[in-house]
Amino acid sequence: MIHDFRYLKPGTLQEALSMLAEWRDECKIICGGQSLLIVMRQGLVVTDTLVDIKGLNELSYITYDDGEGLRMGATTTHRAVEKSGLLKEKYPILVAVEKKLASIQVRNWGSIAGNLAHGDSSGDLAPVLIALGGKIKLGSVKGTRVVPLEEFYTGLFETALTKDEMVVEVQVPPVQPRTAVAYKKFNLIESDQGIVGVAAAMTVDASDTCKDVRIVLGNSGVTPIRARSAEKVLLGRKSGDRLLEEAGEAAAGEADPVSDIHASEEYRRHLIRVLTERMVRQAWEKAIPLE
Amino acid sequence: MSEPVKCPVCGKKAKTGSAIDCARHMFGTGDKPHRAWVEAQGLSFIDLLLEQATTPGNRSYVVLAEIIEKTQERLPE
Amino acid sequence: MEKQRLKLKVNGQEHELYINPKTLLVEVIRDHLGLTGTKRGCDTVSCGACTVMIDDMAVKSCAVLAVQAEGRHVRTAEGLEKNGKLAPIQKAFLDQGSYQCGFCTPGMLMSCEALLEENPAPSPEEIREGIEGNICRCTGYNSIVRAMGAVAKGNYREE
Amino acid sequence: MKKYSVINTHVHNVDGIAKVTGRAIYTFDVKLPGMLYGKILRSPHPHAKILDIDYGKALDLPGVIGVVTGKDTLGVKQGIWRRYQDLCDEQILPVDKVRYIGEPVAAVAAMTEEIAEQALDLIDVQYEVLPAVYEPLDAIKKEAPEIHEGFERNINVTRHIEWGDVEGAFDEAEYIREDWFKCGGQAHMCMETRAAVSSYTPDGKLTVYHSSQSPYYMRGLLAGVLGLKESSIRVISHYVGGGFGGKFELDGAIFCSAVLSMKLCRPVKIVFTREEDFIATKRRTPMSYYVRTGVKKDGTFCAREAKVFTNGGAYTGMGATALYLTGFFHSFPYRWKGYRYDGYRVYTNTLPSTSMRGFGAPQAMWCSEQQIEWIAADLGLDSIEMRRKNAHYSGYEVPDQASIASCGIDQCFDVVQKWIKEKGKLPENRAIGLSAAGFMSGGIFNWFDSPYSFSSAVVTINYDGTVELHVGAQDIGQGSNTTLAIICAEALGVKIEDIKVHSGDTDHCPADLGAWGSRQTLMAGNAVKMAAEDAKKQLLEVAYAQSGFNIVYDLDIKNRWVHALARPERGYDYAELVKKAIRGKDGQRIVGRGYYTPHRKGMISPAYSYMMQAVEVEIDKDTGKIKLIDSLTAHDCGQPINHLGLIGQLEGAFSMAAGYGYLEYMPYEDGKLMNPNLVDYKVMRATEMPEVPVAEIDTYEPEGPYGAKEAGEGLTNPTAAAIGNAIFHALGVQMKECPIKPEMIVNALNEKEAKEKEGKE
Repeated sequence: MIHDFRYLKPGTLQEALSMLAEWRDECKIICGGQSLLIVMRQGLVVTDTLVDIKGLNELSYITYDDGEGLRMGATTTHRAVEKSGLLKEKYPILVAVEKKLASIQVRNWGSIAGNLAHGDSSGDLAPVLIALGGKIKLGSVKGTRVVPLEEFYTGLFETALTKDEMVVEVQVPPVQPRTAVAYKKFNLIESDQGIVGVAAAMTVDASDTCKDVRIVLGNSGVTPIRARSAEKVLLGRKSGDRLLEEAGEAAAGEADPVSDIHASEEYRRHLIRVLTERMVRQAWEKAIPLE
Repeated sequence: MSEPVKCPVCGKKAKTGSAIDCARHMFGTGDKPHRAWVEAQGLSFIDLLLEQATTPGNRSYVVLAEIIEKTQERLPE
Repeated sequence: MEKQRLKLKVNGQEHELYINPKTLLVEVIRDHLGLTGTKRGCDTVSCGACTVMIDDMAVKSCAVLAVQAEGRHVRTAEGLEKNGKLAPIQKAFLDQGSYQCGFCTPGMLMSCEALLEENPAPSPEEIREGIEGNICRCTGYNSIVRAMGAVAKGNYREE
Repeated sequence: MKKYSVINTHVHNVDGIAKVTGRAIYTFDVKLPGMLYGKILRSPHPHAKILDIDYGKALDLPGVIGVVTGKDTLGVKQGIWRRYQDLCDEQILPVDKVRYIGEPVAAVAAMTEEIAEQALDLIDVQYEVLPAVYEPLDAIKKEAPEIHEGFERNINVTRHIEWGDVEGAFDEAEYIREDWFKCGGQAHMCMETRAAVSSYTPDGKLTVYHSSQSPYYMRGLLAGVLGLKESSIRVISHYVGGGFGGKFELDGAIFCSAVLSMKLCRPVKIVFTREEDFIATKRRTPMSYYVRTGVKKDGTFCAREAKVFTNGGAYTGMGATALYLTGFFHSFPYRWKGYRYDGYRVYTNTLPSTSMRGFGAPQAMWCSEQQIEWIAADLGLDSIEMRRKNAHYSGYEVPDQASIASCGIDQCFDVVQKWIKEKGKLPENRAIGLSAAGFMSGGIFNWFDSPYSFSSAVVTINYDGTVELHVGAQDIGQGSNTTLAIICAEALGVKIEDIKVHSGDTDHCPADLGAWGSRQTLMAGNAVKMAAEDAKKQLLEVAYAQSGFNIVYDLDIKNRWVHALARPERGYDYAELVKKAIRGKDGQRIVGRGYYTPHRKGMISPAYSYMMQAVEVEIDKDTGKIKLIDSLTAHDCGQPINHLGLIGQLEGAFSMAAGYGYLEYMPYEDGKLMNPNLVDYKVMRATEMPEVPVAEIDTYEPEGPYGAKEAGEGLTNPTAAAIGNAIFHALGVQMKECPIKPEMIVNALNEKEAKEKEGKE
């Protein structure tokens, strides 16, 4: 049963930020509410004040230019990302990930910032955006700051947001040549949350050697984690089966998965090893331009 | 075919007339009078039942059937 | 608790209500407006029995605060028919036997309607992904996919 | 298939308009004037004595109207097996002791659901926690805690089946194989959770709206526990949101709302949350199987011995029947020279288990059909031909158990063989798994001790020729209203739109045992056919009198056309005949009566359906993930009556059975269910379903109306085993536990590789 709260509906971003400054730790933000309302109904989250930013259309946009790269407003819905022609061309991985996220109904109403701010380590968007080198822009009455998405997550369902801050924008660097991203979550039913998820971004040089790589593991720790030792295995090397297996083993080793009713810890590590191999191979093949 | 075996407790005639059938009827019914009769013969109803449950073959039924067989002679015609 | 004024249109009908802002859209539809077609079947926004349409989007009305529907047009299963004439998707459900107990049907119909309005010729995979958010325990979904396919082909016209 | 005018034609469901327009009112939607909302306080302990319940503070909460506990009840131990008093062991609101986590302890009625829920936290219950036990093999140990007085070693009930000389048959066998299996539980997961609205009025009458599979059972059981006469209770279940075997026993919603309503003399509505529907209703019976099978080298079956422990949970429920049926169907659909089954249902401090679609047969097939596939592989035989060689046939007598009239299993083998051949070579990580099965068309053993005919029907013909069909059969989505309307229209010779079906109201419908055991098409169908023929006979008496035909000429009615069989074109409209007949009976409408109770068919079922399920499965060797690609169902249900309904039942059974095979695991820790929600309890969704084409085998079942028999539960039985067999053929691993999780496949593959490596050294 949801506990009573004071409902505030800011007309502009500025109004919203001043509300956050005013109510600080007695208020929470709701946009689509697709995750928040579940935990509120279970009484896990109780708040005196709820600031509803669903109506802030000024924060609902998807823009791209070769200089600044991709900018997506906080209240942009999942479906807007899924159906964006711009993204289909520039960042097809984002469209693919959204297609398998929860259900069409949740994607129609839920926002990307709500998903990211919820801080669920089994979320699909965070690992992919981290692999893309994504950043997140936080705003408050005092001004804005931009944080690499990787550093945005501080613990289980905990983020770097201070009490009077909110997410205003998601940023992704411009598309790099000879670069590709792959992502897969392991689940029993297509749009279910992942038992584990692996995102891999690969940039190759002229000789198809690995120039830069980011591997991000979902639901493999309290937050999405970079598989840095796996990345080291690949840097400066040419692709090969043995190398990919090595990277997979490294990622499985450095992960910190839980054991629960869906999968044991050993099995999650096994899946991380298998998916890392596959995603790095896939990203590597896609990164090499077809002559 | 010898006279079909009658259950010493409730007089029920076993289908095929064999004592084994009567033993299985006793376990199947498992009500208080049948349990009491088995215990009265110096057997533990529950141990027989559990042994039947956990080991292949029919040993418990055979043990009970032999005792039922003996009681048939004593039953008045 | 200070009540909040809510003006919204449901199945073409304007409504003005005063509600506690924590009220969910499904509670307004069922309890305040008495439209019991929309159902509820879970506590975790998983089953889709509460699916309605807001403007042109299918949403789970148990995961939407009613106040967020201010000024919007909400459509429920009761709104599909037009003065007694069934919508194509309803006729397809009847003709293909795409329901059994019927408890998930109102939500299923709204998912299908939203999908068809957005994509008049969906592929079988797109249809299945479109209703992936709606659980049905009776039919095994294939009859629903057949009904959608038939409507997409134009087999069930508006009278 | 004989040519019928209504039977097996493209008839729309008679409740369709209400269901596709959102007009259908389920118990979930019922609202009565002055109605209160109830909530149930549940035990957090798996096993504890209730020392004291103090609800003073709860009563003081504004808006709370009343609270009841076990002390407000008559303390009657009730159960659906009324014929055996010691199996009636559940008070639902216990007076002395709670026996599973989630068992009701108290119930509150308040002005709103929210107030009732807040009141629960104000009730203080003193428990004396007792040691608890969760697994059958632990519960039968000497030192295990006693859950029910007088049930030594927690053995609730045992069932034993035996025919032939079992030891002798094993001696004849040239190859014997032993295997141990574990079969999981499964939640019914009806879309409409348990719901009831009870309204007790000063005249001593109780009206109950209930999401139920058998209003007649509810009325009888409520009378027993509330101390009322059956006739002063009215149970109404107009629309029911699914049952699947879980809604024909008393549940917390109907009992607590009735006790509250009787104490307060006001209507009380209780609706379970989804979590309550998982933790506080009953589920499919988890079983551990030991199976020993002896066969000849040429594949002839000789002997089988099975020993089964079922996790009965805290109360009996329908567990005794599930225990018998799993043993009975474990022999299906094959002939055994010697067969022995010993089943033991053991009480534990977990959720009680009961009947669920398939009733013990899915577990039986999971073990039998996989072991048979492994035996065929061990002996290098074709597993279909081996099945065919030992299968049942029309006229076969299952010794002392059942006589098989119609049986189309042989044609099922042909159809599946042809399909596999056409499929040809499959990609490397794909394979086809098979499983045969058979099922019953309703149960004969009268464990409810009902004095009435099993099924009854009344046909009343109005002046305008339309027909009122009153039946006690209950439509829970399986389409019985439509199927019975079709039989009535065919038997009377009118059109489907002439029939108006009345069901789901004990005040206006004749007694009928309701929807379970796939009984209604056959049993209620026979009653409806008899009633319609009775009415038609009365009409034809008038027609004969008026026609003056020579005695050798026969008259009939077809498609509302009264005619002589010899010259069908000479006749007149049925409506004219009705007017004359009613005029001739001094204005009384024509009323036909029908009833059916099975006789001379043994103690189990009047008829048996047969089927063969083939499933094409793709397995990702590295992750163990299973994907269903395609399937074929060869199915013998005698004469199909309701075409759309039949396809729906088979596709629906497939989705539930596949869920039992590889999705719906129910992990418990210390008696607590770990996934009581639809995020963690995985249910089949549209994206995972393959096509489920059906090949109907043309057979005629003499005991059924127009040759019809069951189609509701049968296909829930083979599919899990077929998935297991597909994995065996694709990867060479033998899965002994269902549901199959991907992790189990990866572990099995690792074990297999380890064993092969050992073998090489």
